[in-house]
Amino acid sequence: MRDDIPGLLPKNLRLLVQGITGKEGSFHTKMMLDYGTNIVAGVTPGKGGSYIHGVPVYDTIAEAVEESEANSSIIFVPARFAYDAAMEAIYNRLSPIVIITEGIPAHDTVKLVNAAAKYNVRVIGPNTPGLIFPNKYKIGILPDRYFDEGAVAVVSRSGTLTYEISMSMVNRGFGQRIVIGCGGDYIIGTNFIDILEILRRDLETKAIVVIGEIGGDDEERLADYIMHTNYPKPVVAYVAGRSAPPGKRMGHAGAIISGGMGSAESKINKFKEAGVRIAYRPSEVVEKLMEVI
Amino acid sequence: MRDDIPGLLPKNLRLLVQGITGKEGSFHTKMMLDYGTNIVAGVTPGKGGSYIHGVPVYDTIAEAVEESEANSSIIFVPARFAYDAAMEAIYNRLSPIVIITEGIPAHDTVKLVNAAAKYNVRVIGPNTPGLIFPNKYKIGILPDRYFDEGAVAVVSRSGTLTYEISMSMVNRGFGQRIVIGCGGDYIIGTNFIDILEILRRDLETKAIVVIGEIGGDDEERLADYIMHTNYPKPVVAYVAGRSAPPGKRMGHAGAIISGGMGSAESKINKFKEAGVRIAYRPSEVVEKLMEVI
Amino acid sequence: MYLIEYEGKQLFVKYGIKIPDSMIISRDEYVDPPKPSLNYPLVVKGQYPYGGRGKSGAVKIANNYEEYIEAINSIAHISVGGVKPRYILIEEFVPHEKEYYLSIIMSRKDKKPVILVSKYGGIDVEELAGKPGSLMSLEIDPLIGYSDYHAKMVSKFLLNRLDKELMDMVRRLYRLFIENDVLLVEINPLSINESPIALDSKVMLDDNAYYRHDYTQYIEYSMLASKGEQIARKHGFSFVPLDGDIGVIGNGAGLVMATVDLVNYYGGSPACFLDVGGGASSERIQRAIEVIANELNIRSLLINIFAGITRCDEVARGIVQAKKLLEEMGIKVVVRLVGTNEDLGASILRDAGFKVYKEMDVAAMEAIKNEG
Amino acid sequence: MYLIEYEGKQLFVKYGIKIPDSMIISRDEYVDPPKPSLNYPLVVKGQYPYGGRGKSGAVKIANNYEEYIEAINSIAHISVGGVKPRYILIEEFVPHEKEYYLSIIMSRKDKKPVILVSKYGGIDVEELAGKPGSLMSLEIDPLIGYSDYHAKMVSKFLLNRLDKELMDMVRRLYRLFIENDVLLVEINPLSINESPIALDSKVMLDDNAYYRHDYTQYIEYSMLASKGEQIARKHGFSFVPLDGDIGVIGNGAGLVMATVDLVNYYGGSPACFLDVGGGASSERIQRAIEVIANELNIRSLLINIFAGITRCDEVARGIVQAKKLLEEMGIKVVVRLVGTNEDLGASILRDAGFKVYKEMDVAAMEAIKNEG
Repeated sequence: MRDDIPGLLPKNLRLLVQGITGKEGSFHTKMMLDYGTNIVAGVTPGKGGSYIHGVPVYDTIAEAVEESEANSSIIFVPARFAYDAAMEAIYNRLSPIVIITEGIPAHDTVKLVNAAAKYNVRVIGPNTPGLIFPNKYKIGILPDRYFDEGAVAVVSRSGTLTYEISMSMVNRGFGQRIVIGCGGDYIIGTNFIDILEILRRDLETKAIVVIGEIGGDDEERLADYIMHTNYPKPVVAYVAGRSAPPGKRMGHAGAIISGGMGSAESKINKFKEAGVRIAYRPSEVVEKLMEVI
Repeated sequence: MRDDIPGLLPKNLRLLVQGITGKEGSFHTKMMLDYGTNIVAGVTPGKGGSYIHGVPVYDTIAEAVEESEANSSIIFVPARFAYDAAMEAIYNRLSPIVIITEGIPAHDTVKLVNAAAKYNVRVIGPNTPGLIFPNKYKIGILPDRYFDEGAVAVVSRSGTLTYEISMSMVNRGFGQRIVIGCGGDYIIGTNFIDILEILRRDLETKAIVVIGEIGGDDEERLADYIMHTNYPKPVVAYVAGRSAPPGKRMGHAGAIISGGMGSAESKINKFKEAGVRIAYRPSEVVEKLMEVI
Repeated sequence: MYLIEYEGKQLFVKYGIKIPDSMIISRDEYVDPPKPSLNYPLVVKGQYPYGGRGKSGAVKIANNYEEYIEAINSIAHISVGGVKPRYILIEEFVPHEKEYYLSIIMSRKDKKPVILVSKYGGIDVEELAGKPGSLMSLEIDPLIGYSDYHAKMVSKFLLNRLDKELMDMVRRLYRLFIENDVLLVEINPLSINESPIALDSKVMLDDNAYYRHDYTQYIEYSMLASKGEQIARKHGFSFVPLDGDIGVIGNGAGLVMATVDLVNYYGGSPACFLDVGGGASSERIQRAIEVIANELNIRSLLINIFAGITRCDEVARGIVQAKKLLEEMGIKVVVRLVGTNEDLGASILRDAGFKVYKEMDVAAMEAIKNEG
Repeated sequence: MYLIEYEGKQLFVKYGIKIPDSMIISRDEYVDPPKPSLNYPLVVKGQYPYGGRGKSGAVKIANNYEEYIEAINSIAHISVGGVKPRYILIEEFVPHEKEYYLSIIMSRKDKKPVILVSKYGGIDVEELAGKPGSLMSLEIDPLIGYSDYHAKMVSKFLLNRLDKELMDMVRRLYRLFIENDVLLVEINPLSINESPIALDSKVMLDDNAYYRHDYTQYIEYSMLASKGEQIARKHGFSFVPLDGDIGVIGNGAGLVMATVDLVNYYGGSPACFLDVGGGASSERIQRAIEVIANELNIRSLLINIFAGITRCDEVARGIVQAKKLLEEMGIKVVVRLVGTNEDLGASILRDAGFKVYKEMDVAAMEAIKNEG
């Protein structure tokens, strides 16, 4: 089984952790190392020269790249510093850049996502739990033990709900090729279509689980994409927020039905039209998977 | 003989004139039409609905493109409106955009040239006389009668000096494949290397005349390019400003020797190293051409 | 966060965008409103944090002083979205034949600012979208920004000519959009009889950008906000009150939404969405329970925790700390715990007499049952 | 246009970039300079529009009042580039062990702003480039702009650590660069003993951006400028005085440069570069001739016109109008005319007794000849 996914993950992952000396950054560096992630460097401005769990810390990404040949990044820095952190990663051509940080102003995200596109860098998130390659490595904060390797890719806008559904899959014998959170923010770098397009040609992926939620039209556009490109793999979808009232932000910055747009009903209907199987309960995802695999 | 040059000029030129109702714009529209240029539309905000020399005038490029299918633009608007005019052309994907206007602030030019690159649009100029395809068409203000069709491409940073040298070529039987002014400004969209790279594979071009001048290092970099890529066609160069004192702007915004950089001597030496034949008088260009053709 | 109309209009004025001549009247002036030094007819508009005031009768025309007083007296008592107006805006009526629509939105899909304009204003965006040819959307490349191109396109589309003042308004609106971390700024209706005037304002600011703006100046919004929103802000929970009788607490927006949906799915009626976020302490859990118990009238409480960073024992302790309150109020509690330290958490809860479940479906059904 | 040192430093202060404590003394105070309320030792620096003042002795250290007076008296009479200082800048001496170099330039090659930093300041850029490893250049994408990345790179390179104040200085310098249409802003030397301080300033503004800035505030520059530059500005010609005795007028920068070069090539000595630009009227030609005749001491005048937009008859008329002046001053005139209406122009000139040529080589040789 090949353990890269061209366009999404490099062949030889050499991960750099931005904000590695912070509470979250340090904790999850340990978790990722334990899971087998090849973390080669960390960056915290002003903390260069120290070590966190054996990982050398640098002041700047440029130094880190020079000494460790890092090729990708995960960002844990606070929201108000996230734009500059991401830009530093972009200028150093790290890719992907997985932004865990929640609460980044949308104008900052828009600017950094457009800058990343200009420099051919993939941004995942912000406000994402990251991604996990079960039994290989993870770039993120997903709790490992609910995942196992397999042939189903899980793509999600959510965190704990993804763990929930992944666990129920594993409990019933469905492992995951990859589990990836696109992020719960209003503006995100990589969306459902981007991921499904990449997985289209991934031979190890046999089926895809999409965990959507209210807000925006990523799900609707994904349904169009699946339909119009004759997507070659079965897709099962769960959409959270069927009982959410319009105009209210349901936790995630992106989870809001506004101006008649983004309701769960609209998304579910579109998915159905596209031949996507709908699960109405998280636990039903497995049942739908059994129908297609 | 093919009358497009891929990468520089489209197959079927459909030119739009920005600032067509101004004194210069109107005059040169007439001159270009007389020379055979396919001008399909003009734009002057607020003057939409009128005609100049039979060319329909529009308020916006979007309308002009919709009705006339213009695919390229020449800009005559005053310096302070040139940025917005160029951006309008870029957003409408016209290419090339030939900017005749002199006196555009360098910060504006930098922004529009970078924007054009992002949208894959070629900018020629600013502060250029434009270009002429002898006996086919011209996009610019070059006085037609000093040019004739032939096999030598003339690439220049200057205006009248280009006419001077072209005339002396024609008088001695050397016609031109194309004559193109890169512009005398500090920042320009298309430089010598860009043009020579395009002409590299143009079968009709047998030799190239480069008319350089002091300031910047476009000539030095061109020399490096010619040397390191084994440029397949003979190049003759004339460099103006051998007697220019350092620190003085010699007319063109770009023609200044500063910080020890940009002297004619440095350019000429570099050209010699690259095997480029040097003319020390404008009239010597023809003599050098005779040695190579 | 949304600004109320007059706050949005103050922002417009700051950026040189024209609004009608106006005055604002606060709640304590309703009884004896100041005589307006404006020209009749006037438009009298209650200021609410929610839409729908038109249908509720909170916008009135006053042709003279008597009608002005009458309008204020009437609107003062009209609730929209559960709140009465703390302010009433008085504006000179601007005669206009046509209403247009102009907005700039930060587009999720395009990851760019997008200008939306329509030849038919005064109605909902959804309706607009239905009228073919009436709507134009125009991207702004965030790396390049505004240029006159955008304003020219807007003016041509709306008026079929280049109107200097309208073009200027677009430029100003974009500056407002960029400098204030705006997610949506909408002028609807927009009148362009003589010069373009914003007859209404809708401005949505980015909550995440609070640290680089003075959002306290928009205090009217918080004061007018619903109780649920005030609570959420105060405690830092994501909290949305719903109509039912089963409280729902969980960690993670997606999971809580799914839990609320599940309650509905099994025939129950959720009373709220409350996300405690990741890594919640026992105090935080306790406070979340207290908020729901005190603010809502609930029959049972479903707590659904899938612990990653969160620790189940912390959650369990928080629930136990709230036990007395829950018993006093007769609220049945159903806990679903999975993840980090789940065994420890479950035993803490069982020792305190709580029922603990592993499957969220089972827990949801249990919470709905009338008898525990 | 270049600002003189103290004008550049005023701009620095406006943007929060530190400079030494200082005072400025104008020409009319040189005789009786005010007692400085600064701490000795002081640096006394003549303010010139050109470089090279150090070598000319126009920078002195004053350890006490007597030395201060002495320094001013001496510098007041020192010419650099042909001008004496209208102002003298007095600064507290900033003790520093090391001098650094920091600049932002609008790069022609990269079509982007580029930050240049060096570990060795106080010397010329060319010398810097020669020291391997001492220079770092860093592009700023103009569509994205500054981010902390740039400042971090600068601080790491210079100090091998992240210095907050230095990073702040880079940020402020970039803002200054963008907001003032700067082509080059240079701090050399830069001292970073305690906090970063600009010991000198070099700022080049973009002449083309005059319409969006108040360049009249930089009047010192024009007053200090050489006569040639003042003339050029006044009449709108491109005019550069040279050392020789043959005036050169032409249309088009490249053509005039080539003509000047040609005079040199044939052994003559050009007295100036004067470009009348495109489409010049007879009045403009006349004025150009007058300027050269009055301001320079020339033996002959070579006028080289290649007329595209320009009309040869207009040019001819302008020359004829200046005939009397030229005769009075005994200046030999050689005219080369080609292009639009060249026959008409030539006949006008011949009728007035001028010689007209078609080849620039021949005209240049003719202009050089001692006898007409």
